[in-house]
Amino acid sequence: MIKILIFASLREQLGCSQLSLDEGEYPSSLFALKEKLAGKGDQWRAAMTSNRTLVALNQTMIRQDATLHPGDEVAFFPPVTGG
Amino acid sequence: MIKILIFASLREQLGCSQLSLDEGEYPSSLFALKEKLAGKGDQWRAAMTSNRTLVALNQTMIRQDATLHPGDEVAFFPPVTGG
Amino acid sequence: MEHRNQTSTLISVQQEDFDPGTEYQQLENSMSVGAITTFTGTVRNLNLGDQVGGLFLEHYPGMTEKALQAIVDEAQQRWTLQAVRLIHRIGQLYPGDRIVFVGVTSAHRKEAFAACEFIMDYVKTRAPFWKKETTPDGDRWVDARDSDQEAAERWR
Amino acid sequence: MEHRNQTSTLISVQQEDFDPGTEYQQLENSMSVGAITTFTGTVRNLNLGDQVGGLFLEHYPGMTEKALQAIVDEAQQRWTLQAVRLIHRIGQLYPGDRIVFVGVTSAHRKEAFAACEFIMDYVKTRAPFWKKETTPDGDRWVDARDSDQEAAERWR
Repeated sequence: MIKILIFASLREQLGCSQLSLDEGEYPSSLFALKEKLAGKGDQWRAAMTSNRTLVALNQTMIRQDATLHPGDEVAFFPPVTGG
Repeated sequence: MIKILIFASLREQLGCSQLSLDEGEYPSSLFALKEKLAGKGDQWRAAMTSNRTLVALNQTMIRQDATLHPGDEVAFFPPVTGG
Repeated sequence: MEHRNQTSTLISVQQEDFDPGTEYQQLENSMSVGAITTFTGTVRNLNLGDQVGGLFLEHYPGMTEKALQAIVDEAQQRWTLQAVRLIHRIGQLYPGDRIVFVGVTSAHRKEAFAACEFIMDYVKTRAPFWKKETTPDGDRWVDARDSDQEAAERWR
Repeated sequence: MEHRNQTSTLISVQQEDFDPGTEYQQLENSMSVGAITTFTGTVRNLNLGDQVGGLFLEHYPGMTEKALQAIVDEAQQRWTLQAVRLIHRIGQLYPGDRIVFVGVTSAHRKEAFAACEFIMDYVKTRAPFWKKETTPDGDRWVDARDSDQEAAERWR
């Protein structure tokens, strides 16, 4: 199983803050996961293809592709605005 | 009369912290004053010709020449080291 | 790098307010310093011309501390620092409230200034916090600023 | 420039110690801010490898305040600042003692950082203070550093 978290404006746009995908339900790579999620509808497609959407794998921001393993936590969020 | 002040290491080198020059004793310009003071001896010549020696006229640092007027305060000092 | 072991670091993500005077005192006590630089960010009541009534700071629990630690680690690799203190508040805040505090001590002022500004620039662009403002026209998410991105990029 | 009238400025040259926490509080109270940057310089006990037992800060009374005011004025012309606080101590100081404090508040952090560092760089090169150190080998005047000159020159 992998856990997917969504934050801030992206969470509101997608109407979803968290979802889990069981073994077999998620692809082997991060980029493939984005493609899969993009298939969930127009809003999801916009979010997953936007170059503004940031990705964190296991709580570290990542830009390149990566292999997914059971227990991974993937997060999607808009540009940060703290400080 | 003009007042001449000397600070820090320069004061110690010259063995002088302050001197006054009466009307007629001082020339009409700052650069001429430096030349006059340089004539007071080797230490004074070294101090007045060194490009490390800073000059303030009436409590404002100055690099160019200036006309001297009665009541002026001229200060000579080494590079500052506060802060 | 040996100096990294000597650096005292404290990072907090908290809803509670903090006292900059106390934080300052602890920085000063932490070691025999030379230069102490602090930055405090507070909620302004005007943003892009609208009156801001309040601010909600959402964050990504778990990643937040990790991201802040990575930023402080990088600062310690770049400069020789004695102590670093970083506090970031979360939750509901109001105009005038403190949001963030960065304190850095170093033997030299140039390093203290650079590290403090670097940490702020990276917090602004790499730590998972999001501001939602309350305005007379309703709530709105604060947009990320290009100027923050540019500020962060000059450290590369 | 209209904003200059709104800037609150306080400059002190004094033998007495100061409390950075109190100074910080007054900066924060001074106006509705956004960014507060402070710098505090303290006496290090090592300079160029020798143990420093103490430090005497000579200054040029009369010119000192004028020079500091000119530095703060220039900072206010360059950046939009809300408040500036500058304290410089004189006389006999010991390792760990505070020497100088600069506090700047502004709506934006970039301006607060720049103005604070600018003021320090200019104090280091344009304000008439001279340090004489006490070391095991006797007293000696501290030499001006090229790095301070270079730091000041980058603001031209």
